Amino acid sequence: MIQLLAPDGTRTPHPELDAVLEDAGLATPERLRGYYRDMVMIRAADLEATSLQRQGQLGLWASALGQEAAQIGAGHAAREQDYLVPTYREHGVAWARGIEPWRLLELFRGISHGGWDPNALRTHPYMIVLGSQAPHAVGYAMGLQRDGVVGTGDPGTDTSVLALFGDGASSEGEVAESFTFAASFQAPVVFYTQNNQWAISVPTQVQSRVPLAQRSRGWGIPSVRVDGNDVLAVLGAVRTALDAARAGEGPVFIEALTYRMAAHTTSDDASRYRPAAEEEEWAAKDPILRLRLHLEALGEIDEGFVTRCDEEAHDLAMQLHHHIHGMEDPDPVHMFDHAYAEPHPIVEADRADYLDYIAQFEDDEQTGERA
Amino acid sequence: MIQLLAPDGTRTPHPELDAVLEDAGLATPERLRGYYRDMVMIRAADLEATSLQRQGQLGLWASALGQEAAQIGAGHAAREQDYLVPTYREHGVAWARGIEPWRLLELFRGISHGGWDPNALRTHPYMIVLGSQAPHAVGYAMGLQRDGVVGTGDPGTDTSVLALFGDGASSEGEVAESFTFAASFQAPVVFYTQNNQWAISVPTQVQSRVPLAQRSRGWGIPSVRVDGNDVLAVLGAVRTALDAARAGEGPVFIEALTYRMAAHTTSDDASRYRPAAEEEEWAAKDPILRLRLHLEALGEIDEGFVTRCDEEAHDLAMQLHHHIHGMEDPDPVHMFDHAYAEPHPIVEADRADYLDYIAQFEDDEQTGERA
Amino acid sequence: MSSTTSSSLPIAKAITAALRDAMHADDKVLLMGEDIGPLGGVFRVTDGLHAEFGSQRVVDTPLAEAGIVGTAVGLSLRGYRPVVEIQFDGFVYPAYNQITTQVAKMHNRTSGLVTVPMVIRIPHGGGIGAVEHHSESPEALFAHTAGLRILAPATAQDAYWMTRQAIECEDPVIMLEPKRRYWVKGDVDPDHRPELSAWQAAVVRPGLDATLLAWGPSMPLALESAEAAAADGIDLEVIDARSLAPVDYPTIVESVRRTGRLLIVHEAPVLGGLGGEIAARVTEQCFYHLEAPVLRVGGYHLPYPPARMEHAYLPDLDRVLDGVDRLLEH
Amino acid sequence: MSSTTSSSLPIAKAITAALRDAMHADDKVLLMGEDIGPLGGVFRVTDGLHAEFGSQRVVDTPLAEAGIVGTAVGLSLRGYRPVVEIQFDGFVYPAYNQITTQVAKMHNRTSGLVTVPMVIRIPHGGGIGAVEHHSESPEALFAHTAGLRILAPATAQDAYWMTRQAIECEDPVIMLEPKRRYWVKGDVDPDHRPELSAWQAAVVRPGLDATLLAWGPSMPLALESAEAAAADGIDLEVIDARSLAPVDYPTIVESVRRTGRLLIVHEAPVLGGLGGEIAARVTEQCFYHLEAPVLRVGGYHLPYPPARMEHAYLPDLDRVLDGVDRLLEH
Ligand SMILES: Cc1ncc(C[n+]2csc(CCOP(=O)(O)OP(=O)(O)O)c2C)c(N)n1
Ligand SMILES: Cc1ncc(C[n+]2csc(CCOP(=O)(O)OP(=O)(O)O)c2C)c(N)n1
Ligand SMILES: [Mg+2]
Ligand SMILES: [Mg+2]
Repeated sequence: MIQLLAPDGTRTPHPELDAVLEDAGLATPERLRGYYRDMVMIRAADLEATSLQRQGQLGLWASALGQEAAQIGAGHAAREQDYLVPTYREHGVAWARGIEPWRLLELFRGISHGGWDPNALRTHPYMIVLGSQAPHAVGYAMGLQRDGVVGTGDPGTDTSVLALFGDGASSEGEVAESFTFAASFQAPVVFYTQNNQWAISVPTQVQSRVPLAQRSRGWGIPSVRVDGNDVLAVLGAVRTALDAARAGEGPVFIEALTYRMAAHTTSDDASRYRPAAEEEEWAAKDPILRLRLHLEALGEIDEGFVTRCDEEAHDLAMQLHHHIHGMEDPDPVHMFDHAYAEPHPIVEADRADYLDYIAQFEDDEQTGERA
Repeated sequence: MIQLLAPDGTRTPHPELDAVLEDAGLATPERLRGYYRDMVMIRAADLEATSLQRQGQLGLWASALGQEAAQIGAGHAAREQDYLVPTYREHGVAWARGIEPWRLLELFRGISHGGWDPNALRTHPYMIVLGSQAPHAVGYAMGLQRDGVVGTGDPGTDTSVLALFGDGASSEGEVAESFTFAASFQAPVVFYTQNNQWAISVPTQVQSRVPLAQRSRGWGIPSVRVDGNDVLAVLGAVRTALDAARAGEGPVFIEALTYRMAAHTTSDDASRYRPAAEEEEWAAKDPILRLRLHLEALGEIDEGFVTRCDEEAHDLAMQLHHHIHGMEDPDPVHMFDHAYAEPHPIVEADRADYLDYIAQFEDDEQTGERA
Repeated sequence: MSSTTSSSLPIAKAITAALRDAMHADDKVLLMGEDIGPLGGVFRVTDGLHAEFGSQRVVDTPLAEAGIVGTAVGLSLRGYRPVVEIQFDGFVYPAYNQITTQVAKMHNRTSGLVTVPMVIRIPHGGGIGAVEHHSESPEALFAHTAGLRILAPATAQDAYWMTRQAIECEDPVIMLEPKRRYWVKGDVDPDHRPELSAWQAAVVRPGLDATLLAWGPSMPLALESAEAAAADGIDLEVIDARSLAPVDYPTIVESVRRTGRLLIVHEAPVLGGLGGEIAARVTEQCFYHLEAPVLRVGGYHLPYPPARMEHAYLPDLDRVLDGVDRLLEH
Repeated sequence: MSSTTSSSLPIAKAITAALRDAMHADDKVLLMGEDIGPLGGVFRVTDGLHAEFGSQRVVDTPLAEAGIVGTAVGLSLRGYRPVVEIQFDGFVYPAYNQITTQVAKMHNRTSGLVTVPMVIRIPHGGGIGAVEHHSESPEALFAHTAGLRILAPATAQDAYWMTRQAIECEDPVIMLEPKRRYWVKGDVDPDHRPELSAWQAAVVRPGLDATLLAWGPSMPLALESAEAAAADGIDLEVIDARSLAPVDYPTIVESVRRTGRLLIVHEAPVLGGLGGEIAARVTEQCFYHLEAPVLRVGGYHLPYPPARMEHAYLPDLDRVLDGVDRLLEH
């Protein structure tokens, strides 16, 4: 397992990844402070979302607590032109892509099935049918090959795709088929699993008795295992892999070992299936604490910065709170808007029926009767 | 690649497999002659089936020409109590299981969707949706575990499953999911691919850029690659794997390298996609010739035996010919018999409608009019 | 229901009891699915069964629906009676090939030599404020395929007994469980097998003016609508279809011949939904008795909408009564 | 059809021509599937296109249907217009999850920000003496899902133009190609876009006594039946549905209001088939014009039978005329 930062913040040199990080300017003290801030921000947003769910403002929330390094690292490893294909728990990745947290909450609140423009933000919508996004990622990468934006040598041109899925989702046949297509066409795609040890109540061992990273070797796709709570290891490994993909060297698979600190979602009760001791063990490997210890050892962080981050995070949480409390429910008539891109007579007829039906109540309100 | 018999019949020692073959009494001269006879018989049946198709007696035929060693070897490697799960081109396997060739032809003639009793013959029906049989094999193996017939140490009790699929089918997600289940539950199942180089017109390289045998390593499932035109290598490898599975050591994957000498089916035209030179190259590796050369080198075969085999094969072909020419079309009313195991009012109503409808013609025949 | 052994149970717990009793009655019955072990399933339907029967009979599987259903086929060939849980309706499609080409066809393919007695349990329907793919009603996507049976219980007693009968059936059965009503209680009498078989429809409220047909999660709405209509002087007969494949046409036809009118209510989109087939068949069999076309109230031709719009998508009291009005206007 | 550029082509070749012309017109169009490259597909529909356009635009894929459809989604997000070939109807189910939860829903999921313009070509229907899974008619299994469109051409001209229009459409389109008629010739005029859009039904034979609705591979049977009925003095109006999702109800309803009778013919099993939905809708819209219930002639509620029984399963002239008789008896 690749680790650049030990849980106590100690920095282990890693010649290959250190060079990558340095070249890319991804590990300057300023950048490190930025990752710290990012992680603090999304953790606060995440906790606020859980509390919004408890207040009835969200139908559900899938917390990414504990996975901040795995997500912020991966998100920042990508270049702007890359296309990212997340699952439904990728709040840190979304943050790194510049997607405001309230956009994520639209889905969990139940006002839309997806909250942002995938093309503008170069980030696929959150996907809920596990594994189904993996072939999309590969297909997109096949498109990049056809567009001639792979292996040109120009870093502003060469483009790749980051396909994310969980340890549980890795068992879906569609993920395996994605490996097949990616390998066959040497598509510029990096598969990235956050092995957070659990698929709801099922431990990763049920999905694989060997390290999950080994899975892609069956297709000759090289793979690495990184400490997913180590933002530098993630950054280095993902950037290396994406660069290789961009250069036309084909797909890579990365397994990031991390931990889902919260329950699966706000509907879940993790105490039914996992021991508190395990949670404590992983709490000691907290990704945010680790980076802070490292920055402290470097002398690159001070109380003022930490406090400022906490304040900003608090502000973000408040902003989120107000934003969500102020969100109006959409007029249901909009459900008819986008089933099809071109006009569709049945949908139009259904919309007309709906409007007629609604109009009855407006009439009733005037006459005071049921239609 | 494991090879015990070179194309010219030379025997290479292989301490491990030789011991397995010897222990099992699978490589006695008598047995070797038996395999030779089997291969000659099924090749004759196969050629006859092609000619029956040309005569309009079969709708289609999928020839297994060239794959005789891969199939006879695998079929005989299994013990009687094992359950075999074929695809649709497993005529040698079926033969080794004691399934008469005309039972196979029922499907290709179009009088039934499957020709034998899977339970009595411990052989799954031929399966056409590629890969779909693989999870059945794993589930059956999970049943064996629950029945307590795995790892008891009693060779008459311990049971395993042989799951067959082609190089093309190996890309189906359901095959990958089967690996996942088999690995997770350490089910007593051996996955066996006849890599006959082609999936219709698509070469194996499109399914995998690395040796296909490597595929299962992604799950930590051990694998071997054998010369599929070498009946001894196949026998030894499959028997070893099945024995390990029976002993409770979990799944194994075997890739047998062989060649589909004929076109994909009688509907296919292989000249559209593959060079004649390739066909010639593989003709030189013919599995039947190879075993004969080996037997000759051993001095364990004489002209008389060869002639007798050819005569028996000719008789079999004739028998097949007569059997098929004598086959009557089933009364279509039987199509209503087995859609459900328990009574079903819609099927009964449909059957009644059909019979009423048919009865009109019988009446018409009497009265001479259209209903 | 007057038995001394009957007790009041939520629908989810009635199914738990049915699974437990079936597992005690036949040691070939086993359960498979995602999170059905220690967690007891996301709806807790298998709660306690892993502790009671162990990992060999309550199997937490890898996360792969085709694998779950496909291995269940293999287990059934080996003499087991697997009861598979699909976590939500919207996640059944990765197993669609196995269900459509294998589960449904194995018995026919082998000319009856092999049976595939298995049950596929699917919590179905909407109205729970969920995210995408958690609120679907896919019955029509299975009812068209010969070889499958589909049951949709609406009460705790039916949930118990239909589950028992599904497990006993030699054919594969899809159980559509009324997700939104899992915690609604009802009397269950596990000691007395009801006379009405799982494959029959039930007239749950006799009436004269029109027939209202529904099933599963829509049944309470159907009954509520009948009460509301009664207040307006309209006497609706309410039928619970119970079995969706096969549908019990004799019971429905008998009712419609009497009332001359039929309204079908289901959550699935009307277009291509099961209501269309029922309407077509009933019209064929009741043509001269019908005073109005068979009408349907159901989902629009849209993907199931986000939670905060679902109230407008799902049939509700007003939409059903509107349908009744339109039916009676004829 | 009188154009000087029109020529007589088999349906398969008309589709080849449409694919070629579409690929010349728009370099974002590409083809994907099993064996569609050097072999030209098992039905030779892509014959010559690999040689003409190369491996980047005519892609022989690995053997995995979900992968094919799923990567096509990704390509379409990148601005391509993939035309996917599924080798036979019975092999579309491994891709069912992608089609139902992804292809159909991506546009809606993203509130219209993303389009998924792709075509899924499926040779469909029976009557070719094939083995299991090669003769199915799965239209109802897709028509229920909002977000999809389905076209079913019956003639070479329609095959050409409907393929062109499917490729141009911003929505995903499933093309059901009449497998059994691939080698039947007809005039194709690739230079003059017909006035009738792909989404409209066509009255292909006017008549007075009853309407006969069919599509795709059943069209020749429908026309033949009308001729035979004419010999018995029965004047049938024949409609080719052409688009199965959406169905062009105005054209059908207009006809049925005139004739008062409708017979629907399709190869899929009647139970749960598309005919049920059409019957229900037409009955709703034509109730007071109908002199008989809408009747359907189609497959029985069975898995498609072995080849030597299929003649008894498939609708044929006698079964259609029997249906017409029953319709007129009312
Ligand atoms: C095809 C499919 N099956 C089942 C589910 C239900 N489900 C949602 S999340 C989940 C567990 C996913 O685990 P993993 O992939 O490890 O991701 P994590 O939740 O740990 O981030 C399950 C079973 C689903 N969304 N899609
Ligand atoms: C799911 C599925 N997709 C497509 C097909 C059509 N098909 C039949 S055989 C075949 C090629 C199979 O190749 P392989 O698995 O290597 O077996 P082989 O024919 O070489 O024995 C294809 C594509 C099918 N039967 N099932
Ligand atoms: Mg996980
Ligand atoms: Mg092959």
